[in-house]
Amino acid sequence: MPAVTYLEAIRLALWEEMERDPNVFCIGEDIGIYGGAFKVTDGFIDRFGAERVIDTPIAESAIVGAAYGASLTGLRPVAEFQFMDFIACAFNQIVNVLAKSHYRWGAPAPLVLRGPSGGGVHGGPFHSQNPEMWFVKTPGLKVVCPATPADAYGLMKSAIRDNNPVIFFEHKFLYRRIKEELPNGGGDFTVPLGRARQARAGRDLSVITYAAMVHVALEAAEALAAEGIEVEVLDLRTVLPLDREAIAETVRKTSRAIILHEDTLTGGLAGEIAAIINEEAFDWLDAPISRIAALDTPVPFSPPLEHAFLPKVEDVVREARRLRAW
Amino acid sequence: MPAVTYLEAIRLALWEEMERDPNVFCIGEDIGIYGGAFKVTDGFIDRFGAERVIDTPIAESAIVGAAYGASLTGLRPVAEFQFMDFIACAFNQIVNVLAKSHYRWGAPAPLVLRGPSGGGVHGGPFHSQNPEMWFVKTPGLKVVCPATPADAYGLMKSAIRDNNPVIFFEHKFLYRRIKEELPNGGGDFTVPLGRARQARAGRDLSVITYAAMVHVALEAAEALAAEGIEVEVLDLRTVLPLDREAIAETVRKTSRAIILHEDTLTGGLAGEIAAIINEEAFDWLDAPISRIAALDTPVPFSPPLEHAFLPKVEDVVREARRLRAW
Amino acid sequence: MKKRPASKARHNGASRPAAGRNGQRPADQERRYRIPDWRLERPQFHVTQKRTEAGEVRYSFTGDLDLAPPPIRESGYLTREKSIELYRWMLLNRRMEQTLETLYKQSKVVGGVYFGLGQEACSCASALALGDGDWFAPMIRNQGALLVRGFHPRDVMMQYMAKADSPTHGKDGTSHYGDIAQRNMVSPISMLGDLIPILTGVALGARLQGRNIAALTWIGDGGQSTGVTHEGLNFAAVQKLGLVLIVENNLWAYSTPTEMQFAIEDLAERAIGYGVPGMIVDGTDACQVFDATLEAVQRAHRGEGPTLIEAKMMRMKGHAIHDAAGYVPPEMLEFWRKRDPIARFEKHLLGKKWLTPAQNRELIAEVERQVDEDRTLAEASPMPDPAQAPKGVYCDPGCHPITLKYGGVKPARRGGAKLKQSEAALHFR
Amino acid sequence: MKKRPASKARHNGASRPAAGRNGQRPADQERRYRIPDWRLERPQFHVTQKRTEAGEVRYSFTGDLDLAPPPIRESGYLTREKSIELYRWMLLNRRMEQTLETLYKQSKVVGGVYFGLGQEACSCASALALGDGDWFAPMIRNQGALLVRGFHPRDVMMQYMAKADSPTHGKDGTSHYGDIAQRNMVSPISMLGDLIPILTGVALGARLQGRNIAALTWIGDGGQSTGVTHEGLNFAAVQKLGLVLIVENNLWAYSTPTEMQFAIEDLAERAIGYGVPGMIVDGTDACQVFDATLEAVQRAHRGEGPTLIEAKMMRMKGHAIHDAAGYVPPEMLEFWRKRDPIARFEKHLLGKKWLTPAQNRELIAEVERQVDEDRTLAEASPMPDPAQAPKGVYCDPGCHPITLKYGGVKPARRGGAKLKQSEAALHFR
Ligand SMILES: Cc1ncc(C[n+]2csc(CCOP(=O)(O)OP(=O)(O)O)c2C)c(N)n1
Ligand SMILES: Cc1ncc(C[n+]2csc(CCOP(=O)(O)OP(=O)(O)O)c2C)c(N)n1
Ligand SMILES: [Mg+2]
Ligand SMILES: [Mg+2]
Repeated sequence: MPAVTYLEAIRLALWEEMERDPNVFCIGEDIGIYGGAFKVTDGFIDRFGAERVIDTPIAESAIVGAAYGASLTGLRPVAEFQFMDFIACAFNQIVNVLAKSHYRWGAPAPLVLRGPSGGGVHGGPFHSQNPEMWFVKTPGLKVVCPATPADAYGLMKSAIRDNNPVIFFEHKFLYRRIKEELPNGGGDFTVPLGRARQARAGRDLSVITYAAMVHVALEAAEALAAEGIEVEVLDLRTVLPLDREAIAETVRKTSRAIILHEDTLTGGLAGEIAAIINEEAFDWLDAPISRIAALDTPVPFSPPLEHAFLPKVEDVVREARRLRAW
Repeated sequence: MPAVTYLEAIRLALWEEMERDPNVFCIGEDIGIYGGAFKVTDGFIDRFGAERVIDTPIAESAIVGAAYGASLTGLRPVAEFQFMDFIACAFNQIVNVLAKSHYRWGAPAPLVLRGPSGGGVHGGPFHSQNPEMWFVKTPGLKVVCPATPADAYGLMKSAIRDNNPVIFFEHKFLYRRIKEELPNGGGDFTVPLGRARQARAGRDLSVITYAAMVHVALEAAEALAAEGIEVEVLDLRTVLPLDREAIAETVRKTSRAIILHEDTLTGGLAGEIAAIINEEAFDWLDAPISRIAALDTPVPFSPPLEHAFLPKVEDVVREARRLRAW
Repeated sequence: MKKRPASKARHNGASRPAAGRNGQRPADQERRYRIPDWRLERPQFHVTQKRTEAGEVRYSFTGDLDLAPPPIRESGYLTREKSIELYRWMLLNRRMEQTLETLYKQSKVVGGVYFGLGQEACSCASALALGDGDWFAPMIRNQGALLVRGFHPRDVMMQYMAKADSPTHGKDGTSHYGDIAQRNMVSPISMLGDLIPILTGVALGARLQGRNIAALTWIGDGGQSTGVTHEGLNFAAVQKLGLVLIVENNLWAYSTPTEMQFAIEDLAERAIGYGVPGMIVDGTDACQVFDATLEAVQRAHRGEGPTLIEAKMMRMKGHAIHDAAGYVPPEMLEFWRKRDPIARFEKHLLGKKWLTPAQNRELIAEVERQVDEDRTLAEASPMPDPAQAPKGVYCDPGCHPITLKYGGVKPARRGGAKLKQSEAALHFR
Repeated sequence: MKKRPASKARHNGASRPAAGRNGQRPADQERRYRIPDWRLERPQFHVTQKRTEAGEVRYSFTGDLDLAPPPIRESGYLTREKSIELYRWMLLNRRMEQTLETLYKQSKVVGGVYFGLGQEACSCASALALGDGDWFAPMIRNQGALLVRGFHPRDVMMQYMAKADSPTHGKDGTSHYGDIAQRNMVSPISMLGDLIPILTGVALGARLQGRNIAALTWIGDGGQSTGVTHEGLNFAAVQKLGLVLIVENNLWAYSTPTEMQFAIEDLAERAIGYGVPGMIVDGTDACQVFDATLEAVQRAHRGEGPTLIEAKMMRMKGHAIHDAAGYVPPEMLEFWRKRDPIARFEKHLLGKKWLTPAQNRELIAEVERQVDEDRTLAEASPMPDPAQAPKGVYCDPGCHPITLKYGGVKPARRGGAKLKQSEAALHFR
C-alpha cells in the first residue's frame, strides 16, 4: 500500500466504515456532488448515493440536531463542518443536547462531528481556530485531534464505532502536508480513543502536545538532540478523555515538561495538563512546567502576524534549554 | 444604608448606571413589565421606559447581535440572559463577533452580558451551569464572577463602564442568601476588573476561588482555624483577565494551594491557575496543587445527587489537611 | 428542455399569476396561499405596553370578549371509543397536574411545577393521533402527551420529586425524560426549539431505514422565535421529512405577549416561507387538534413532508408555579375559562350521548383513583443514592446496544465506484 | 372595548376573509399577500441531483433558457448624473476584482479571492441608495458596496494582500473590515447571517438616540437558512427597525443549488412570516435594485420597519477563486452571461443618450487608471510588523473614545419611580 496523506487517511477510514456499516452516513454542507470544501467526501455520493451523503442547507444547528435525531434511531451519522470555526453555530446543540444525552436520560448518541481546524494556512480569524477547549470543558463529549495519517485513520474508525458523541478535529495544515504508509498493510485497524502515543522517546524532557504541534515538537527534538538534550514527545491524540497515565509516566521519567499547543494560551489544554502533572508527578518535577501556546488573540490573517501568533520550533528549543538549565 | 443582598446590589448598580448615563440600556427576555425571571430589573421599565428596558423575543443570538450593533453606535447595552445556560444559544455571536471585534477591525464593543449561573438550587442540567470557561478560553472577552454584594455592585459598574464585552455571571445561589452593607456609605464606587481580593488572610495554605465557592472556602477556613491551620482565601472576582500577581503572591506566602471552583473539573479554571502557580511560584511550592471542583458530569437535578456533584466544605477541609501533612 | 410551469402546485397550495414573458406587471402582484383555519370562532386580542396614569408601564388589553363559546367541531376520525379514550387522557393530564400542585404545596416537589392547564386538548389529542412507529418529543406543557404515549402519572410525579425510581433516576427533573427503546420519545430540552431539528433527524433516520414516520413536537409562540426553529423546519421542508410541528400559541411567552414576539397575526403564516402546509386550529377543541394532527401524520406517512399546525389557546396559569401571572389581563383568563378544553369536550360527549353522566362520573373517579395510587407509589420511592452522581456520563462499551429502530439501512449497492484521489481547497494550500 | 378589525392592514398588505362569528368556513381559506415582483422576465430554473448513466451523481438542469434578455426597467429616481455615478461604481467594482484576480495569479494575494461578478448591480445600486447617516454591512460579494461608501480599491487590495496599511493592518483579510467613525460600516463576519441582528441593533441604537436610520445588509440564498437570520429579521420586525435585508439569490450556495436550500419558489415569500414587506427584483438590473432599496430606505427613515428584497441573479464564478464551479450546468452561466449587469446598464445609458460612446470610453479608461494607481499604492505597502500581533485584543482605557453616533440618548424623565425591593423567582429559592 502506498503512503497516504492525512486527508486521504481520513477519507479512507470514512469510506471503509461506510462500506462496512450501512448505518453510517454523512451529512453536511457541500459534501455531496462537490465532495466537501476540502474534498474529504469526494466521490462518496457516487458510491453511497444522495441518501447517505446528505447535502444540507447552511444550518449547523440543524445538521447537529438532525444527526443526533438520526442517531437515536440507531444510525451512526458523521457530520461535517465546512470549517470547525462554524461549530460555534451549533454550540448549544452540542454542549446542551448531545453531551448531556446519556447522563440525563440514558440515550447514547453515536455520532461524529468532524471538520478542519487549525491555523498556519492564512485563513484568518474565522477559518483557523482550534476550538477544542470549548468541548474538553464539557463532560459527555469525546474530543480527538490526530497528528498523523495512521492515527487519523485509526481514530476515525474508533470515533465512528464509539457510542458517544465524538468531535473530530482534522488539522487542515496537515491535510496534504504529511504522508505515511498505514500500518497493517492497509487493512482495517483502529486506534483506541483516550490513549496517547509516544511519538519520540527521550530521557531529559517531555514535550506533551497534539495535532499539528506534534510535528513542531519532533522538529525541535531533532535540533535539541544535536545539543545532547533528549526530548520525549508525547502525542495525546485524544484530548478528552485525556490519558493521565501516559502524561504521568513521561513526566516521572524526564522530570521536566513542556506542554505545547496551537490553541491560545489562556484556558487552553496546557493548564489542564499542568494540573494533571502536578497531581500525578509533583515529586518528580525538577523544573516548572512550561506552556507554549499561541498568543492570546484571535488568529491574525497576515503571514508575519500569524507566524508571530503560532508556536514555533525555536520556542520549544528555547524553553527546553531553559528547563534543562533549571 | 441598610445591608443589601447580592441581587439588590446588582439591581442598585444597574439602576444607578442607568440614571447616571442615559446611554446605558437593558435588553432581554421578560425584563420589562415582569422585571426579569429573577426580578433584577423589577420596576426599571417604570422609571426608564420601554425604550431603555427592551423586552425581546426569545432569541439569544438576536439579543447579543442587537446589543453589539447598538454598542457600535456608542451606546452601552446590558443584555440579560434568563439563565446563563442559554448563553450557549448566542455562543457564536459572542466568541466570533464580540470577542474579535476590536482586534479584527478596531471596533470596541462596550456591552455587558449578564445573568444567573451556578447550582445548588436544584435547577437541573439546564439551569445550573457555570459556563465561564467557554469565555475564559476566548481572548477579547472579560469575565466577571463576583462573590459578595459589594463586589457585585462595584464590578457591575466597572463592567458597564468598560469598553470591552464583559460577561457577568451572577451566582443565583447567592442572589438572596448573602447580605452586606455596601462600603462608601451607599455612594457610588467601583471595583476594578482583573483584580483579586484577599477574602481572608492566612499563612499556611491558600484557597484560590471565586463566586459561590468563596463562601465554602471561608467556612472551611473557619473550621481549619480551629485546628490551627490558617487558610488564606483569595477571591479572584474576575476570571478573565486573571490577577496573576495576586495568585503568585498568596502562593509564595503560603507555599500550598487549593484551587476551588463550582465548575466541573476537567477544563475548568483550576487548570489554568495551576499552570500560573507553576510558572510564578514553582520554587515556593511545598506540596502539589490541589484542585477541588464539581464532578465531571452535567449538573444533576436531585438534591442528593447535586450535593454529591458540588464541592463541599468538607472537601476543602480534607484537602487542606492532606496538603498540610505533605 | 422541459419548462417548469410558473404556477406549479406547491405544498401550501400557493398560487400566483402566471409569469408574463417580458411584460411589465403591476407592482402589487398578489399571491394566494391556503391557510385552513378550522376554528369556529376567531377572537382577536391585542396586548401592548402602555404607561398608566400612575406612571407605571403595564399591559393594556383590547379584544373580542363577548363571543359565546363555540361548540366542538365534529371530528372526521374520532370514534366514540377513541373519543372517550381521549377524554380520559385529558382528565388524567389535569388530575395529575392538580396532584403535582398539591405535592408542591406540601414541599415534596424539587424545583417548580409546570402546568398545561387549558392546553390538555392540544397535548393529548395530538399525541393520540400518532401511530406506533411514530416519534414525539414533548415540551414542558405537554405532560398529557406522556400519558397518552404510555408513561404513568407516577413517572412524572417521581421526576418532579427527584426520586430514584423516576425515569431519569433523579438526574433530571420535570418531564425531562425520554425513551428510545419503547415509546419513541425524545427527552425535552430546555433550550426552546432544539427539538425541531432533532425530530427532523429522527424522521431522517427512519427514512434511511425505509420507513416514512411522523415525528411530532411542539413549540410555543415564544419559542418559535429561536433560530433553531427556523433551521429545523427548513431542513425538514427541503428533505420532505415527516416533522409535525404544533405551534402552541397560548398568547404568552412567560410574561411576554405574542405581539412582542412576532409581527404577524397567525403563526401559521410562517408555513408559507418554508413551502409547507400550515393551518390553524382551536387548541381547546380536542377534535380539531386530533383531526389536524392525524392528517399531518398521514401526510408524513405518505412521505409528503412536514406540516405546521398552529393551535390557538391560552396558558391558564403562570409560566410555572412560582409565577402568579399578575401581568396577564384578567379578562383574557375569564374569556378562556369559558373555553376549558375538558369541559367543552365533556359537554360534547354528553351531548352526543357517547357518554352518560354516570359513565362520566365513573371515569372521573377512576382517573382520580389511578392518580392517587400513582401518587402513593411515587412518594414511596426513595431519593437517589449519591453514589450514582458520577455515573452514566458516557455510554461505555457494553452499556447500551445500539438498536436499529427500523431494521437498519439497506443500501442500494451501486456500481464499482472506488475511492479515488482528491484535491483539497486550493487556497488553503 | 375597542375591537380590532379582523382584516387590518398589515405590512405586506396581507388580507384575508373577515372572520365569521361562530360560523364554519371552508377549510381552504385563502390568504393574499402582495409580493411585488419588478422583474421584466421570470425565468424558471430547476436543478436536482440525478444519477447519470455512468453511475455518478450530478446536477441535472431544466429551465427557461430561450428568453431574450429584457431591457432595464426605468428608474423612478435615478437622474442622469446619479445613473452615471452608479455605472462608474459598477465598473470600478469589476475592474478592481479583475485586478485582484491578476494579483492572485501573481501570488501576491494571501488566501483566496471572492468575486461579485454578475452581482455588481446589486452591490453598488443598493449601497448607493443609502443616505449619509445610514449604516451597512457587506458580505463577501459586496465589494462594490465598499467603493460606493467611500473606501478605495487599494483598501480592498491591501486587505487581500494582508498589508500593513490595509484597513485592518493585516489582522483580517478580504473585505473583512469596517469603519464606525466615518463610513458607518460594520465589518463582515464569516458566519452567515450574524450581521442581520447586528444591523438591527445598529438601527435600534440610532432610534434610541432619536434617529430612524436604514441599516442595510445582504444575505445569500444559502445563508438565509441560518437561524440567526430568522432571529434578526423577526426582532427587526417586532421592533419596527429600519433593517433593509437584501437577499441575494444567486442560485448557488457554494456548490449547492437553491432547490436544496429551501422549498419555496421565491425567498421574498419569507417576508410574509415576519409581517414585513417583501419583494423581488432582477439583481442584474441596477435600476430595479436602486429603486427598491431606496424605497426601503425611505420606509426605514419613516420608522416603518424592515424590508426584505430578493434580488435574483447568478454567481458568475466559483465560490472563490479556487473553485472552478464544475458542478454548475454551463447553460445557466450562458443564460446569465447575456444578462451581465454592467453591459445591460451600459446599453441602457447609451440608449438613453445619457452617455455617449466617447464619454463611456473615457469613464472606463479613468476607472482603469484609478485601479492601476491604487494597485501600485497597495503593492508598495509593507507587510505588517510581527510585533503588532499581540496588540489590540482589548480596547484598553484611552484606546478609543466611545462616540455617540447620533448625539446620545435623551431620556424622557419620568415620575419619581424609585428602586424598590424585589422578589426572586420563587422556585429557585
Ligand atoms: C433558548 C431559550 N431561551 C430562554 C428560555 C427561557 N424560557 C423558558 S420557557 C420561556 C417562555 C416560553 O414561551 P412559549 O414558547 O410561548 O411557551 P409557553 O411557556 O407559553 O408554553 C422562556 C423564555 C429557554 N428555555 N430557552
Ligand atoms: C454559518 C456558516 N456556515 C458555513 C459557512 C461556509 N460558507 C461560506 S460561504 C458559503 C455559501 C454561501 O452561499 P450563499 O449564502 O448563497 O452566498 P453566495 O456565496 O452565493 O453569495 C458557505 C457554506 C459560513 N460562512 N457560515
Ligand atoms: Mg406561549
Ligand atoms: Mg448564493
